[in-house]
Amino acid sequence: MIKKQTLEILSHIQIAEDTFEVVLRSSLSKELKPGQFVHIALPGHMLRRPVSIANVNPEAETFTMIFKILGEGTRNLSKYKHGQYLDVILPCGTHYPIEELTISHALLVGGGIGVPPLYYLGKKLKEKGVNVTSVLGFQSATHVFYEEKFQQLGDTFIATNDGTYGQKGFVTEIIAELDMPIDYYFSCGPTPMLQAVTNQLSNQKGYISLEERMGCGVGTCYACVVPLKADPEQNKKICKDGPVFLANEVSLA
Amino acid sequence: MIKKQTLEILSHIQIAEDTFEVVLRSSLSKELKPGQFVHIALPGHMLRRPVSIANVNPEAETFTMIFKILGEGTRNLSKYKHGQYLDVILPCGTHYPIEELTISHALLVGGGIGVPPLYYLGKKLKEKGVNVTSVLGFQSATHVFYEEKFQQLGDTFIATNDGTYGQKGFVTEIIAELDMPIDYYFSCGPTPMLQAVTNQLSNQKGYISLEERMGCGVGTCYACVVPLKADPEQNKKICKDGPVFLANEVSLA
Amino acid sequence: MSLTVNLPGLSLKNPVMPASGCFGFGKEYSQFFDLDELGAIIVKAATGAARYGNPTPRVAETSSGMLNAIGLQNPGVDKIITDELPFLRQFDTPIIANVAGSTVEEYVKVASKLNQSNDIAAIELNISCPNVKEGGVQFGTDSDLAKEVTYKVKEVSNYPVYVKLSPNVTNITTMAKAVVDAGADGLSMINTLTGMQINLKKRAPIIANKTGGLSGPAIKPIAIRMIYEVRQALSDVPIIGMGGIMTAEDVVEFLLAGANAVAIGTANFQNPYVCPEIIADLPGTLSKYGFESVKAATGKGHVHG
Amino acid sequence: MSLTVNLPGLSLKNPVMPASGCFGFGKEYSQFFDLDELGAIIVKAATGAARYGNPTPRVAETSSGMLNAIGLQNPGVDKIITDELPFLRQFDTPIIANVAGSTVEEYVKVASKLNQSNDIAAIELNISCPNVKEGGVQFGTDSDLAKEVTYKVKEVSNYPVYVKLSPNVTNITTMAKAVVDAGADGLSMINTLTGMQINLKKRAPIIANKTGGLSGPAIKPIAIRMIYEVRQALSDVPIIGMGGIMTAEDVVEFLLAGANAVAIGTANFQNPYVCPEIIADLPGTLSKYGFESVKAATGKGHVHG
Ligand SMILES: Cc1cc2nc3c(=O)[nH]c(=O)nc-3n(C[C@H](O)[C@H](O)[C@H](O)COP(=O)(O)OP(=O)(O)OC[C@H]3O[C@@H](n4cnc5c(N)ncnc54)[C@H](O)[C@@H]3O)c2cc1C
Ligand SMILES: Cc1cc2nc3c(=O)[nH]c(=O)nc-3n(C[C@H](O)[C@H](O)[C@H](O)COP(=O)(O)OP(=O)(O)OC[C@H]3O[C@@H](n4cnc5c(N)ncnc54)[C@H](O)[C@@H]3O)c2cc1C
Ligand SMILES: Cc1cc2nc3c(=O)[nH]c(=O)nc-3n(C[C@H](O)[C@H](O)[C@H](O)COP(=O)(O)O)c2cc1C
Ligand SMILES: Cc1cc2nc3c(=O)[nH]c(=O)nc-3n(C[C@H](O)[C@H](O)[C@H](O)COP(=O)(O)O)c2cc1C
Ligand code: FES
Ligand code: FES
Repeated sequence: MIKKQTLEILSHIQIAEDTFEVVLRSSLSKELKPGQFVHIALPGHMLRRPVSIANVNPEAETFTMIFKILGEGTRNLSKYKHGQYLDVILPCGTHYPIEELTISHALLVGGGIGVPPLYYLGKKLKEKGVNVTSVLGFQSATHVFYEEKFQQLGDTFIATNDGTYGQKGFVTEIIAELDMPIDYYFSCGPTPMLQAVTNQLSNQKGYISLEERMGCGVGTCYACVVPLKADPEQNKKICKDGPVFLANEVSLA
Repeated sequence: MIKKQTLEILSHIQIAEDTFEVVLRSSLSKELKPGQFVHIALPGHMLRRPVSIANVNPEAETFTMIFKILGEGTRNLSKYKHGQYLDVILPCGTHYPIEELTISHALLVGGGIGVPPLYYLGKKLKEKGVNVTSVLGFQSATHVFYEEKFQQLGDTFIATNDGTYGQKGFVTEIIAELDMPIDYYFSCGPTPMLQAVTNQLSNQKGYISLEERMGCGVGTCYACVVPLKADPEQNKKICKDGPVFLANEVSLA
Repeated sequence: MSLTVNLPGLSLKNPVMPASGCFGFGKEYSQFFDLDELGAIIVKAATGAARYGNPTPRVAETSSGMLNAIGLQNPGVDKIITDELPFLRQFDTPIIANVAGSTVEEYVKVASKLNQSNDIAAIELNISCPNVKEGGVQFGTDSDLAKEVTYKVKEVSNYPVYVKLSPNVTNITTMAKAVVDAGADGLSMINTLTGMQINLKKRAPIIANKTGGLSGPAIKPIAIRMIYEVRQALSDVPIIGMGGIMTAEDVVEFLLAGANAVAIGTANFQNPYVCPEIIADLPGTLSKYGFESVKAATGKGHVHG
Repeated sequence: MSLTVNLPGLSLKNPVMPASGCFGFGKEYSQFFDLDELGAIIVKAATGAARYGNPTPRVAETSSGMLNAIGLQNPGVDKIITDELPFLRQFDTPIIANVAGSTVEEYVKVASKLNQSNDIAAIELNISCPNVKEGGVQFGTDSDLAKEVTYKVKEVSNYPVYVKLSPNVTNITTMAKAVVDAGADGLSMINTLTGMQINLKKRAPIIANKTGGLSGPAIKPIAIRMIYEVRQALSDVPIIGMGGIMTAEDVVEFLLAGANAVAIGTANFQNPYVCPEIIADLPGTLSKYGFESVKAATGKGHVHG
């Protein structure tokens, strides 16, 4: 059940350059699924900001999100402190349908602020007994976060654009070198990365998670559509039919 | 010298219903004169808010202002706490020219948020050896403030609209009962009160202080004009030529 | 305290309705609250055939507002009648269908089809959608075209027709008079103002369509001015007012300017509960300002001379 | 990093100037900073005789904006020439005189008198002031009148004439073309949008004049759109852009839309140092977005197709 709640910030810490991890308490936490997002109102801003769910602690009724400062809204969000409250609509959108899939080995491919939702996904996959390999791309060393946490889920490879950490270059170069069978891949990140990854892995089954500027975030305004590959005259709403799509379902052109 | 400064709030306390007293530290404090105002920027508001100077402590380099919640801007201002900062233009406008006047007995007539500037004026008059009588009007008992402080300056009479404190009715009724010679009166308050007082005391010399919606607050935009009594086709700027005017100089119609 | 309003075709329990395009066909927001609470619902625009809309990005945020260029995406009037409107039958709330098109013929076709539906109470004739290349806004900025399309739609419609005016005109009163002359039962105003925002990094307009419609509190002073002017010129025409409403105080301001009822658009995106919250606040707000009913406030902000 | 801009009559050290009506004749803000820092100064409107303006209240605050109806208060062109402009001689900053009037004759009279002054560098022809009852805005919304007044003022003026356009029109490009056809050396855009705010307690418009001009960040998307449209239609006309500028990033957005220089109005009221602060930020902001000069950014936000 989707709701608007006023949520207490239990922790708000910087974990990398311009990157913050926020823990919020919500009675809906246990309903949150990997791939879903929350839609956050900020004072002085007309529109809400969508941010993915990066982790959930169902017992504590809390969830985690991780965001990077991009513009005024996320800068505003970075100034909050624990003990303050946020106005949040949740849960929004579809999730990675891992309950329905038979997987023995999953590849997670994340870029920048596309990394956070994959952590919660990886955790859920590991709980199911799936082998998880993660390939994560960041701008540079100072932007890397959650490496150890991903390592606890399985093999983890890092690429940075400038080579200041891990392998220099793109996630696709690391994927090209991986030598293992995977059943499914799950990818989230900037559109150019998703294009490269879906092209590279076009023979694999996979799910991707998309971003688009949103109005309502709940499916009424048609702001956030993505054309279908099969018929580019048709489209789906990222906020309601997504953000998770089958890799070959939508057109990233 | 007029400046824009970022001033620390040293104290911010509620002193009556919807009424707050704020002490700010400014290097310009010692230049502030009774009747002048400061012009305060508030986040989320396009225009600044003018507030009178209610007291000055030149040694401590601080000054005091007192304001009442009227709309969104003053509500916003009421939520500040000590230790926070305000963006203030100061000093603005003219002052009561008491250096130039020979006075033995002064009458102060204030109404509501017109009371604060009269306190600093009264203090300065008393320093000069002037006898001060104050007549202050408030909505009701819960709105009364600074009575004791005025009493330290001289005889002080309070009227409330609803009679819950002091004399029921208007300041003019108290003034009518006063039986003493005065040289000058000084009045600040809502326009209807100023009209009544200037009519009642039309044979006395006096100064009044006016309010008007302002744009710039420094004299460039012509938002805050008041017509002259002598020639209503001519006007003066309240923010720069005022807020203090000779009682018979401007038209309050 | 009476909140009821009676307008042609519309017996409203209160004057508050979501604006077209900002509430879809009601399904999503029905997860948040009971749509019975609403005065009415203005649903998303219907065109003759399905429309897939403009490329993305379709929205951008501005100071106290937003730009949108959705491009009239909708499944087409037939599917709206068969697949969308029936869901709304369960609510005791009148439905206003928003009609759009690129040609007079398309407007007439959509209106005739809706005329067969029993699920609506009135038509809002959207002659002012600025986000479609072929036609759309010309109808809203040329008084002869506006007159013509209003007249032709009235001919095929038994439902009352509220014509939705564009604010992108030199003289709003001329437009209002033109459509009222042509038989409009009421006016709906205002639609969005055409605006643009440029992405400094990409050196291009943010909205793929380049321009978009500006809505939200930024435009409220323009909406209030236009409603006031039209109310001065046409003392009796029913007006559904909109443009930047966020609070019950805003609603009262629209009533004082001359609106009989109001619609709420952009605010729904910020707060899905905004309509029921405003409806709950309205009686207290009206009495705070000395009004005993919604009707008593309408037009009371006018001063003469 | 070069901030210089050369426009007819104006050799600007940087593209930033205070907008007419928001900086008086410079005296007050010269207490805050050295006016030498400014690219130019557009002074308050001059009319033939002194004007006392509208009754108060003359301003109101809106979401991300303000309304004003000053009513062209000014001491008249003669006194402006003798009493106000000489103060500005001490600064190495070109002065643009803003010319207003109720009749073509008044415009021509004011412009002829200013033509005798050596203290100005250009004229801004204000055909768009919405706050005076008798005339003023009609010139800005009727392309024939706009053409006529531009032509007649050009006839008596040796100084370049920048015509200041009103945004309260259906088609801004038509107006721009009309005045350029009539000889305008440049355009200044946009003036304020006509708006209104109603005082709920008093049940009347807050502004005594009822309507006022809306300025500030609320209108920026409309300004950007109009400048973009005019730049598309007239690739060479000099444009001084304005409407809601608060930051150096806003300035770059105006440049990308097609402005050659910019003016800053309402923001001065919030921050008297806004012009010098923006000028100081501009080189860093331009290079952040990959531009080596102001000129390099002008018009670069246009995408074709
Ligand atoms: C489903 C979804 C999940 C997301 N998850 C995360 C996450 O976990 N962590 C994270 O850091 N970021 C995430 N993002 C991106 C995040 O929403 C944007 O970075 C943020 O909205 C930018 O806001 P701003 O005010 O800082 O930027 P501005 O550019 O000032 O924002 C202006 C407007 O554009 C919108 N906008 C700008 N960039 C984006 C974008 N990339 N995606 C969507 N809207 C945008 C803003 O929401 C706002 O409406 C997600 C986006 C989507 C759609
Ligand atoms: C010279 C001067 C000195 C003042 N001194 C004091 C003081 O010492 N204490 C105090 O409580 N108040 C004082 N005021 C009044 C104070 O400025 C207003 O109460 C305040 O601006 C209201 O802002 P708001 O946002 O709460 O109200 P809103 O009504 O929401 O404000 C909307 C707009 O109208 C303006 N406005 C509304 N009422 C007034 C008013 N009465 N005067 C001027 N502008 C107004 C606001 O500044 C703002 O621009 C003074 C006003 C002036 C002109
Ligand atoms: C995303 C969005 C989509 C809209 N779609 C339509 C539409 O389909 N038909 C229509 O007549 N108006 C449409 N509008 C305009 C609104 O109905 C309304 O007139 C306008 O937004 C002003 O109100 P507001 O400021 O409360 O949003 C749309 C507005 C927005 C923001
Ligand atoms: C208080 C005020 C007075 C103005 N007076 C004039 C004027 O005399 N002549 C003129 O051409 N424009 C005048 N304007 C319009 C501004 O010059 C400018 O075009 C408009 O405000 C948009 O810019 P902004 O949003 O930066 O304020 C005035 C604006 C304001 C706010
Ligand atoms: S953001 Fe409104 S439909 Fe997706
Ligand atoms: S407020 Fe601008 S002149 Fe007084």
